[in-house]
Amino acid sequence: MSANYTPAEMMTVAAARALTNDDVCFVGIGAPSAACNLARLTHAPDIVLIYESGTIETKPNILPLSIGDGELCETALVTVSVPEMFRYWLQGGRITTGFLGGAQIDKFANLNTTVVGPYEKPEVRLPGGGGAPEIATSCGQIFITMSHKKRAFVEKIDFVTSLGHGLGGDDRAKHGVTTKGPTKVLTDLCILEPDPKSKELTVVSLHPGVTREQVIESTGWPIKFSDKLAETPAPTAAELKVLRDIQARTKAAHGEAA
Amino acid sequence: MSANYTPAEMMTVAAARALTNDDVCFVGIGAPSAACNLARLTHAPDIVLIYESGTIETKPNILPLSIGDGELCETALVTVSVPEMFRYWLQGGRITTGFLGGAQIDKFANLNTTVVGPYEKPEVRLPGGGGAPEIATSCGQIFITMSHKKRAFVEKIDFVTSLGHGLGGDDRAKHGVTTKGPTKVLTDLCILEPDPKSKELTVVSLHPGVTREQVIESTGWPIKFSDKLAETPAPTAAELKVLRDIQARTKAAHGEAA
Amino acid sequence: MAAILSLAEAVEEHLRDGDIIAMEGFTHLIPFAAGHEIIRQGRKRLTLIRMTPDLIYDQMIGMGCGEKVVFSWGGNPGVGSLHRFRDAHENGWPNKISIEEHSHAAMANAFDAGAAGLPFAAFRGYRGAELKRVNPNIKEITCPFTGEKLAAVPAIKLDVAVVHAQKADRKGNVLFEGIVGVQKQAVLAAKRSIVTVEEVVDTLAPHSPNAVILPGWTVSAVVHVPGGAHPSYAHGYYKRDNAFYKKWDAISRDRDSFRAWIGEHVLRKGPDAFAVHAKKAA
Amino acid sequence: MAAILSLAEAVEEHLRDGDIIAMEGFTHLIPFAAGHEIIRQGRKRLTLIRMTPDLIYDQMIGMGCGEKVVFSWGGNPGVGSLHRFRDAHENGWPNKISIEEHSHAAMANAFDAGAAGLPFAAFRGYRGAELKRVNPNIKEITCPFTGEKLAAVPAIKLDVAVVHAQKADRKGNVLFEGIVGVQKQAVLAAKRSIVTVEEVVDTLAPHSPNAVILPGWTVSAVVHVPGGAHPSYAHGYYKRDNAFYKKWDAISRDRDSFRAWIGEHVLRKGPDAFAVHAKKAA
Repeated sequence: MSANYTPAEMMTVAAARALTNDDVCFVGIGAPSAACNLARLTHAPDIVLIYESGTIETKPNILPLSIGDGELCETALVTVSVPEMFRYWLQGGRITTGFLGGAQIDKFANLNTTVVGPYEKPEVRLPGGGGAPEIATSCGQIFITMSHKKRAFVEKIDFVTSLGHGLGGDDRAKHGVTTKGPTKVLTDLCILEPDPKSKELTVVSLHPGVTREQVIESTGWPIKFSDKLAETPAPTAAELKVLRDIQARTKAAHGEAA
Repeated sequence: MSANYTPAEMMTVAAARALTNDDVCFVGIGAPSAACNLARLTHAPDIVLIYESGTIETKPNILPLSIGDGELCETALVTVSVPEMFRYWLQGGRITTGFLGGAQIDKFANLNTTVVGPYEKPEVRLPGGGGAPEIATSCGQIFITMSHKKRAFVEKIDFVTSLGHGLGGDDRAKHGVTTKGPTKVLTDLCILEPDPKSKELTVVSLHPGVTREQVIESTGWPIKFSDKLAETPAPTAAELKVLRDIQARTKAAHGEAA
Repeated sequence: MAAILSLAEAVEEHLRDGDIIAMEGFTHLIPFAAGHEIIRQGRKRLTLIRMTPDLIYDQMIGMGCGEKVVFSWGGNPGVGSLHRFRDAHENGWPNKISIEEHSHAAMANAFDAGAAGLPFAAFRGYRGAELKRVNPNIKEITCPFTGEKLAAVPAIKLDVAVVHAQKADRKGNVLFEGIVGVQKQAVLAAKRSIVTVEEVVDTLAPHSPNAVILPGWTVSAVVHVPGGAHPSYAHGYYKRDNAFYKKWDAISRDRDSFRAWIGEHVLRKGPDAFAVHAKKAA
Repeated sequence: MAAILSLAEAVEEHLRDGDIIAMEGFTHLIPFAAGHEIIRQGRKRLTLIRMTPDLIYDQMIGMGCGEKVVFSWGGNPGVGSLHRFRDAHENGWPNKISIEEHSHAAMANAFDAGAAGLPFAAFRGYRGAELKRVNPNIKEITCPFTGEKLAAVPAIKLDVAVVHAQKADRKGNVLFEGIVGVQKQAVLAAKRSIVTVEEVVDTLAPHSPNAVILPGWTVSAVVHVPGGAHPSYAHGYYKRDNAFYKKWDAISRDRDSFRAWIGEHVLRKGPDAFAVHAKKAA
């Protein structure tokens, strides 16, 4: 079918819907930023957005290209130093939901943003963990947004940048971590959630027009589907308008200094 | 002789003279505060005064009654949180000279501001250490100002609130402390300095009109005098005027809210 | 989001007998009005944490609210002793209180560690100091890189933090200015928090992007109590009542005169009694 | 008191081959003009510490200034890779560089510990993270009170900190505003420091009593370089040049186009070239 929206838009909308008005979010750049601000501009006006640059309760009118864009500070309630952000706010346990993504994810939602190939002699050197290792363990829960591709959804990731459910089951807790970890993975094809016991990622909802075969084809391990597999409601016109408006404002703004 | 100044004024003036224009001082309430501001208003205009309440480069026009008087913040370059003050500024090793005093001092300039009598069942419960334990070890050097009385200058103090030269000699260094510790004790009778080797406090200068006998009589241990015992120059008219002016302003101000 | 309550409601709802509390403010912004309300509501067996117990804890201890005091400097600044604190500690009147004594550096680090969600704080402290001998909560930790030995104290973890600030907006966002002490750390180290303020305003703006602000969602209750920090002071509002600090020495020296003062100025009064001290500075 | 110098003088006097340096600024206030001066003066074998190496270190590494990079996120924000950083690390061009990789939390804590004069920082981090396996500077420490195991990293101790700020007064007191990152910590963790500023003013006032200010006596040199943070930005002065960050991807992908760009915009230019970017925001 030919939808009036892109798979990336569907992913962003699905992530936005998963957020509530009571959430305090640690937001990353890209899809998470779009999703969090879409939520803020639609059903969750009081959601608290925090960026690792130190900006607390920021309400950007355009999406930041970098984690420290001026827009984030200018629209924040307050801006604290980066040590305070990581010590008092993230480690302090004040964040309900953190967003992560990566170049590789495995069936237990462990993420790799460090290297493809061996660490000492990488095939591809990625930017690295940034805030991810502690976001992954300090936030109440983690949402992961990624484009659903076989080379990203792999049986074994080359480097564990940030802990998901480890080896599955209660392995996460064995690392001394008491937070929930990844509770949702939102892709451009579907929504996955960890199985309550095994913690293996399971497809719980397919986006409109997406087939099981597509998901199987795009996943590097034998992917499981929920018995009560749902279809993700398509983005509403209102959701698309708000998302496209902020993206248009962003495009215009980021060109300006050229 | 009947001087035109009090012994307390002589002590404050002597302490002020010991400070230089390059000093960064951690200032306590009372005589230290008077001495530091007298220095600032006379020969050391650029001296940096820091109070543990977090006020940096403060230039009070009246002497604070408390360590956190508004005057200190209003006249400071900047005011930081108390954790930052103790972590970045005191522990960070940025203070050249710290001031201390106490209810009891021994011949190695260890101080007691905690209890007279046993800690568990005190005869007199004193306020306690406050900043002293870390001021004593973190500042480049320590100046001590105290009224010279036999019950204060004792053979053995009841409680070591803050480390001076410990048991003498190189005992201070044995505690893992690399700073100089007490280099001057300024009293209302004389100026004492630790012997270079034994670190025992030795009278190096008698205030005008003060006799050795008075000092011996006012000290709870057999006090030693330097071979080159000097006489402290009397306060100048200029020094007394500046000191009395700030004290008069202080008196007026502290009555005001009555 | 913080609820905007009356002082009586805030203390009733958030502060219970036996709680571990800190009522902070380093000389500046000491929440006296809240202390009086706690006395009126007769809270008991509190663990009272403050770097400088000051008159606020002297009053609460004298009225039997406390069971333990954790502190680093226990005097009446520039005046002398805290007589009620000493009477309770030395003579058990009106009840015996235990003490846990630290240095300022230790407590400042312990508040910082509490706000940071850490179990302890490490710092270069207590070297050659005898408090190590009498306080079992002072331990040693070794740097895994240099081998240097540092002092360690437990992080301060609170049931309730009570502080006073200049302003809050209607969402309960709170602005502190001037000598900010450890108030922000205390609130962030607490399960619940009560913030009394001089003013409730529509917006905290304009302010520096780096101002000392606590978001409303980190605060349990905001209470409008103009003058609520008297006899301490509120930068930009009113000065410290140094004369009262001096007067307190005589009032508190004697049990009867203390009780009489509390009866007249606390038990038979309410938070409104503080309003007289709230005159905005020019 | 800080000396007010030219950029060439400041770098000549304070920054030497083989120094351990941090040029900080978290997206905001990145001291690019100082980086260009270091390239012009041909400094070598530097240990380059930055949470996000960003274009500033990509340029310096590509010109052979670096020997080691300590970092936590090594990309071109919102764009992609740092090609010069990768070329040096993966192919040894123009010289081999070693890396020490951390998380943001680890580096933020290490800067904080450096400013506090501590030998290490303890934090709840790296749990289940593989960097522990490849970075020997990540160790474990046990809380002496709870037994909880925490991560420990060495404090960051610098020969030189280089940062950019909005304003300094003639005594060299420096004001930072907006996203302040770890700049204050970097300067306080360094033996020497160079601060480039948008403006040198008679007084920093009026400002909040709690503004982010470094006293002149904590700074070695202040240099007036309007626009000196471009293509990053200066809050209140000019915006981030996002378009240049995108253009850098193509410029830096190829060794020759990189060299050509450096020749034209760095080697044959001076600090004044940045002035064009300094237009005060309305």
